[in-house]
Amino acid sequence: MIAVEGLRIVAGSAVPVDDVSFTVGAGRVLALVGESGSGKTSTALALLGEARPGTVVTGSVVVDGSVGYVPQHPGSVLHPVRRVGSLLRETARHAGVPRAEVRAAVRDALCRAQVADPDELLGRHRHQLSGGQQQRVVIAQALLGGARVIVADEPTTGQDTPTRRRVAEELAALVADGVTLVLCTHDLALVRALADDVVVLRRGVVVEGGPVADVLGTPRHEYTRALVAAEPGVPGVRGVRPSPDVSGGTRCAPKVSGGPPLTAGVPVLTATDVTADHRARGRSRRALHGVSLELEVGARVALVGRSGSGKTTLARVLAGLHAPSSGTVELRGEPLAAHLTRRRRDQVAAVQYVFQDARASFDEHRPVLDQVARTALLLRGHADAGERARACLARVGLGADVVTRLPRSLSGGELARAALARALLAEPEVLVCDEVTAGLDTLTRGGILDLLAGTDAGLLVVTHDPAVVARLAEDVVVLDEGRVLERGPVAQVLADPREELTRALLGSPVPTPTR
Amino acid sequence: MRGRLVPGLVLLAVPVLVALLGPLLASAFSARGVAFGGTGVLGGDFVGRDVLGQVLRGGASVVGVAVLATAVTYAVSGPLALLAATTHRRAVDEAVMRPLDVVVAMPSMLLLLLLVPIVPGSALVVAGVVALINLPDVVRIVRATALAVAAGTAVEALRMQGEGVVRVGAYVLRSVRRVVLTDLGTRFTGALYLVASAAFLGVGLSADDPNWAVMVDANRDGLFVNPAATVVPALLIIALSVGANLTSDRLLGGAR
Amino acid sequence: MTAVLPRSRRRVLPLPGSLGAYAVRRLGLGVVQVLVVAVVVFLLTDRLSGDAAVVIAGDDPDPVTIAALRAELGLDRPVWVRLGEWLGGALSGDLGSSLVTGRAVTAVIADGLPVTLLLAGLTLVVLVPLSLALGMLAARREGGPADRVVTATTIGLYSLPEFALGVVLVTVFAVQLGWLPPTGIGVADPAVFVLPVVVLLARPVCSLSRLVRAGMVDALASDHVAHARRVGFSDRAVLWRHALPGALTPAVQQLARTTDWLIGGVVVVEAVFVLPGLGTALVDTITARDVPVVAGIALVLACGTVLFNLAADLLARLLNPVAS
Amino acid sequence: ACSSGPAAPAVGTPRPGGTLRAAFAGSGATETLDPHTQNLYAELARAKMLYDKLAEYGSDLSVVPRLAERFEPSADQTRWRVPLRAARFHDGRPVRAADVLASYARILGPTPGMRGRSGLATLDLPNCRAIDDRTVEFALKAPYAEFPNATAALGTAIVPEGATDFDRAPVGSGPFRFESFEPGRRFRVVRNPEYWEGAPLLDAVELLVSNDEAARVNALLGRQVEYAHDLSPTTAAGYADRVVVTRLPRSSMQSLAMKVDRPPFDRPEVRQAMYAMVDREEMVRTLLAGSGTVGNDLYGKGFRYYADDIPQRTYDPDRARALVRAAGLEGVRIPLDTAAAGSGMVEAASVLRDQAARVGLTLDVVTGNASTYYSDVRDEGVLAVYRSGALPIESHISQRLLSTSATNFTQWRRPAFDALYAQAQATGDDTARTGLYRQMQQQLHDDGGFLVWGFSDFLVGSDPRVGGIDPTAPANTLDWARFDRVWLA
Ligand SMILES: Nc1ncnc2c1ncn2[C@@H]1O[C@H](COP(=O)(O)OP(=O)(O)OP(=O)(O)O)[C@@H](O)[C@H]1O
Ligand SMILES: Nc1ncnc2c1ncn2[C@@H]1O[C@H](COP(=O)(O)OP(=O)(O)OP(=O)(O)O)[C@@H](O)[C@H]1O
Ligand SMILES: [Mg+2]
Ligand SMILES: [Mg+2]
Ligand code: NI
Repeated sequence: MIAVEGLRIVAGSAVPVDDVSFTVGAGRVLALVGESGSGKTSTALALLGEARPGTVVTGSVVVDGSVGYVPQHPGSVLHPVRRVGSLLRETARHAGVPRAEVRAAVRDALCRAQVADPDELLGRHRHQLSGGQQQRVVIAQALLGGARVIVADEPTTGQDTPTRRRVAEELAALVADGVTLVLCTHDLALVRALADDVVVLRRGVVVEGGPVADVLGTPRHEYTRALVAAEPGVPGVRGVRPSPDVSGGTRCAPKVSGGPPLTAGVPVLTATDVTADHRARGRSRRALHGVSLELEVGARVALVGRSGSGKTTLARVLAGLHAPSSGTVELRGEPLAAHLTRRRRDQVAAVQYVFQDARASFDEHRPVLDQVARTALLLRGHADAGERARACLARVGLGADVVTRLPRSLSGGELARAALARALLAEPEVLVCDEVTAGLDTLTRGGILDLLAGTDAGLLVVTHDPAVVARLAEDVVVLDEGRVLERGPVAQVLADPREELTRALLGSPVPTPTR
Repeated sequence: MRGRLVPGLVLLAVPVLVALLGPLLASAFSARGVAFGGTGVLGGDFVGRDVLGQVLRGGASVVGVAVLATAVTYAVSGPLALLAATTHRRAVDEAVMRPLDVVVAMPSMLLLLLLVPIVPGSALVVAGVVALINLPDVVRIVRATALAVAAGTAVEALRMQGEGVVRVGAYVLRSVRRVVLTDLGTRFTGALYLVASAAFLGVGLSADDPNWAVMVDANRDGLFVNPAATVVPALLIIALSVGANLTSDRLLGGAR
Repeated sequence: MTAVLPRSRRRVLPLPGSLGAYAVRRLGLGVVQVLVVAVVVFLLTDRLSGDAAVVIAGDDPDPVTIAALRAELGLDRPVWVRLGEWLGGALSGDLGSSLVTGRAVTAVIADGLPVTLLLAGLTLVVLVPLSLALGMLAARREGGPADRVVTATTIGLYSLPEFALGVVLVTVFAVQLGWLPPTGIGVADPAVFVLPVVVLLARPVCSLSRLVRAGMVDALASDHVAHARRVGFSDRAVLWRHALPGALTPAVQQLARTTDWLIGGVVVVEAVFVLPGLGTALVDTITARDVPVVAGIALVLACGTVLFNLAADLLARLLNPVAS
Repeated sequence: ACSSGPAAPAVGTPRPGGTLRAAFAGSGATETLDPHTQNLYAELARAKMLYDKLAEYGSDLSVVPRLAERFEPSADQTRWRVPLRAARFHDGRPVRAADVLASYARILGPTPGMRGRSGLATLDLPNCRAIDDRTVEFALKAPYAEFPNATAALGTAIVPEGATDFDRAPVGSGPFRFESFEPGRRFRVVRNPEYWEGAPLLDAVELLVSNDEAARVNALLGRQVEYAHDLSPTTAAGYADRVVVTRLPRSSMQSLAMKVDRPPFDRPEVRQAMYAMVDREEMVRTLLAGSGTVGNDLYGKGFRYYADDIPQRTYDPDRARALVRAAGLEGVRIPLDTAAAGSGMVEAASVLRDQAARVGLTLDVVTGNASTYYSDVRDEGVLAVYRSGALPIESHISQRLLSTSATNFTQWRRPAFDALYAQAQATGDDTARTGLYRQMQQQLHDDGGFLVWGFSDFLVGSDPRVGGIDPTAPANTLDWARFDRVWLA
């Protein structure tokens, strides 16, 4: 059982969490919801008895029993040197699993965390896992740990729809076993499916709380109503907050002047027959098998696929971060060097990539604004780079008070948006976004999608979120085990998916209620 | 935090002040007496010179050689290591590392014994050889430590922004600063050590030169007749290196 | 017509980038390294002032005698001729013989090697656990009393060169207390090695433990260690199994240099404690300008260094999977 | 000067038995047992145990016949008849005239590195002959009144005819028999009961090698050895209460070698300035810590023929300063070569530089390479720190001061001086010869290139149980390192 009373977190002059109180009974599920930066992660950390550096926590937090934690950014908590298997086995042994059963227990936990090929993954290092795989390994670790209380921060962000559903089922099974669960999420469908109670946070303050059915069913507070209304699948309703202005003001990515005329139907970026390999344990594994892709001027293409299907790999090949084993990438008919450092500056600017792990993509020692502004200066030579950066960051919803801080004091969603702004400032012709909206609440996500829709850049959006596909993309490419499974206009694919997998991936985003 | 800085700083300040101001005062202490005898406060050294005078004169060269050698080592090897760690061209990495492998395989004592006598008695040559000896070690340590950072997402993001070698290098360096600074501290100590060892092996600075490290060697025969002649310079050297290392530790500790 | 290799043939070599391939490549390189070292040493020793003939003549440097000696020893021939001859011999396993005594270089090496190996081996056996322990002790509480004591002691010991430390230890433990033999003169007592090993340790323990500490402090502040704590692993487990593996890279690089420090230390320690090993032989033969012996010893030392470096590099790759 | 300190030997009367362990400095792996190529004190001590020479130097460097019964010159000093003592080699063969001639032939033969060659060079070998098994007759190329000196010189040991294996199975006629040898480490010999001068007292002697002086002392203190050769005055002072220190007087000459054929030392007044500038008392006090005496710019104080009636030079800074000024040497930098080729050489340079500075002379100390130092300064440079072990005055002159000398460190080449030397060697009469040596020394004292500021003692440390160490014999002489006379109480 968990009891939080008057929790207040002070960070200098800011108060990320103010007077938060709630209780969670044993074996019950509490969901913390709220927009990006509302204080979910801060509260979750307080439950673990931790504080971000530079913050002071007051109030009382009582938690019965050991706490398992699934952090929002799973990449950094996995050991950089030890293999996944060794880590999980140690966790199992620590949880008291008898020696002889450790292997089986680890396998079982990975299966429950929806890892398809546990044996393959056990021998990998953390950097050899895809984003979703890292997350599932961390979940498996939490499952193995045998804690009676689990705090899960966005446990399903990086997962494809079927996986997300099954992870939710596993969590439900845990709760059925009497585990207490605190869930920080922006995924209201997950909340409905899993949670007993919900606490709605806004700017660190509880705006509303109570049983799920009451709060989400008949939201009393305007903010909650907006959150619910912005939920995908419920078209027509926008957030109460004015969504970022797409038409006027400083545009992050104005038309590239002086370039060739931008006419639709002209391919900007072409990838031909790209194969790519990863090395693990001295052996080579093929991640992409001859993928071809053509992106036209201003086109908006969604790239979907199961976790681990090679989406990030493809995106990185296009961006010049991973050298393909064969195949070519061309920009307006001109071949691009396999590696970024050998591309010309204008080519780098033309093809920009937003990293899947936003936190890892920032230099932890410099303020976010300074880092973001460098793009405008270096790639576009704007003398007023600072101003432009400020404006662009404001358009993704990040105020000056936030962006002048160091990355570690920004929330996950805030950093994701800053990373997007950083890429937009390059005024790219092609923008490759790797799960930029994965960590965002419904409200913020709406704004960001509008912003993306308004740019002139060709977009290749890697996503697990059918709503994003529906809302943003014109075409969709489905990747499976490194091969293109299906492609076509969104409407057509959505209406009549040829493959079972496509149906599963782009099907109902809402997990079937399990309890 | 402030208070914790004090012991290190005091340890550091004593030898540094003696080294800097000593030469100005030294002329007052140049009487010559019997070997390891004499009338000075600290007695005489192995040729009967006033130990106090020698101590006052002998700091500048020790500190100078050690600082110079360490500075040269890092000025050359830091950029090389960062280049090797951050480059995406294997050829560049190899071009940096393989020649160094030859120096690495060369026993450093042998380098000292063979290279220093080329210009006997020159502090600059000693500093140069000490730097050369340390060079491959530093490159290897910094490169190895930096590799993990250089392969990270943050560096990719910097490249994606069009950042060049300098900024990428600066970021990587900053991420590995603790290891680098720690290594720098021990290299500095190591430079002191090598100067003294060279004296012991009969190469490098002449036993006659005022230099704390050399004094330790030259006067050790008189350890029982006039302990001050060996112990005082040895203590100053210890204070210098312990002080430097404690201070750098503390500064790093405060920075996080 | 193009012949197609049978499938199996293509797989004979380990994949580029695999540990095995790396080791093979490095070994090949090692042979080159060792030869280059031998050549450089040969040339450098040769260009030191004077030559074996002058040294043999000593304080009676009669030019006629010296000239005769030179002719007899073949020193009147150009250096590259002698180098070529020596290299040719070395490649076929014959390291030549001493200019001064005519003894086979291999015999000189065989005389000195056991003592040196024993010293180095004993030191290594103590070194690694000791520096790990000290480094971790210091890192547990950065800036705490243990940290400061460990730092001050290791640095202090390292600031004292081996000969000074040796003098102090001998005076206290051998001459005053009489617990241990002061020198290795004419004795075969294993106790002779105690003090030399202690002296030899001072330097590497300092650099190693400091680097272990630096790596550990960073690792202990990292997310994955924080997470290991959350999982509830014991302090020991967190320290040894979670913080340490990621913290070792710089220390392993430094460990790779141990052979080198040991050679340096051994030269001095052997002199102070009168242990007739390779270090002493090296100094003596350099003094005597006995070029073939110096080059031969350098060859042996370089082999040791190269092998040890290789081992450390392999370990480093295991510890740094991202980079490999 | 003999033993000092409270640890006086309590050794009683000579007593046979026991093994003496002695620590010497050596040269490690490059050491050899060949008695004809030796250089180091350790090697000399080893040779002395295994071999005999025809003669040795006494404590005043006069010749003491050994295997030779006596030396009988012809009137013109060109033929020397030498009857041999009845002695046997360790393998039982007698020492014969043929062995002597074979040994000298080997020394004068083509093998390089023979130490005795320069002394024996006057031998007219083809005309030397064995009169009978026990008598040799030497023929010389020129008159050489001091020929016996050559038979006592370094590297003139008598080995059996045909001997080749010196390192593994050396056979001599000396007081000890070979047992084992590891270069740079250990050398062991056992008593030769049939030694012609009577069997040694000790059962065995082990000679151990350590180049580090501190280690030798420590070994002595730690009872790892009973005899430690060549200690520094400082150590001797520091441990006076725990070990017995024997001072072997005047074992080495401490000097400066000025090259008289080149500026600035080609001008006699500059040499005069140098003579006056050096404060010899201070040098002896600070550098030798009292273990030595001042010199009078002449070699061989206390040795036979030494001209001790020439007045002692004194310290006169004013005169020196005036001379320096007059010579216009103020502000001129003169390089002073030195190297750690012998103990105290670097230190001497340091003190001399300071003393020179007091009279306005600037000496730049250049520390060179120890192992090649003497060859480096033989013909190069102008001023060098120079140190020499004990030799007869005649040898010093013939090797270093004649126009024909191969190692003329001062470039002193004076026909008049050469003539005096030749005359002395042709003179059979001792008094007349003494007079000639007096004249030569007067010339050297007046404006020679050697500035001999002192003579240092050699210090030997020993365990209080060791008896029989002769305190009057300079290093290199007969009674130095004479282990056949030593006993363990
Ligand atoms: N050290 C700090 N100084 C100032 N503000 C801070 C600091 N640390 C965190 N914050 C702010 O506190 C707020 C709450 O952060 P938190 O990570 O809890 O948000 P979150 O609800 O988890 O958001 P997300 O959904 O984006 O992950 C953010 O706006 C963040 O910028
Ligand atoms: N460095 C690497 N070494 C070995 N295997 C790797 C490496 N990086 C990725 N992989 C593997 O390659 C496959 C494709 O990975 P990729 O990151 O492209 O997946 P993804 O489609 O982006 O997945 P997610 O949706 O989980 O991010 C995965 O199976 C992954 O485990
Ligand atoms: Mg969060
Ligand atoms: Mg991915
Ligand atoms: Ni790359």
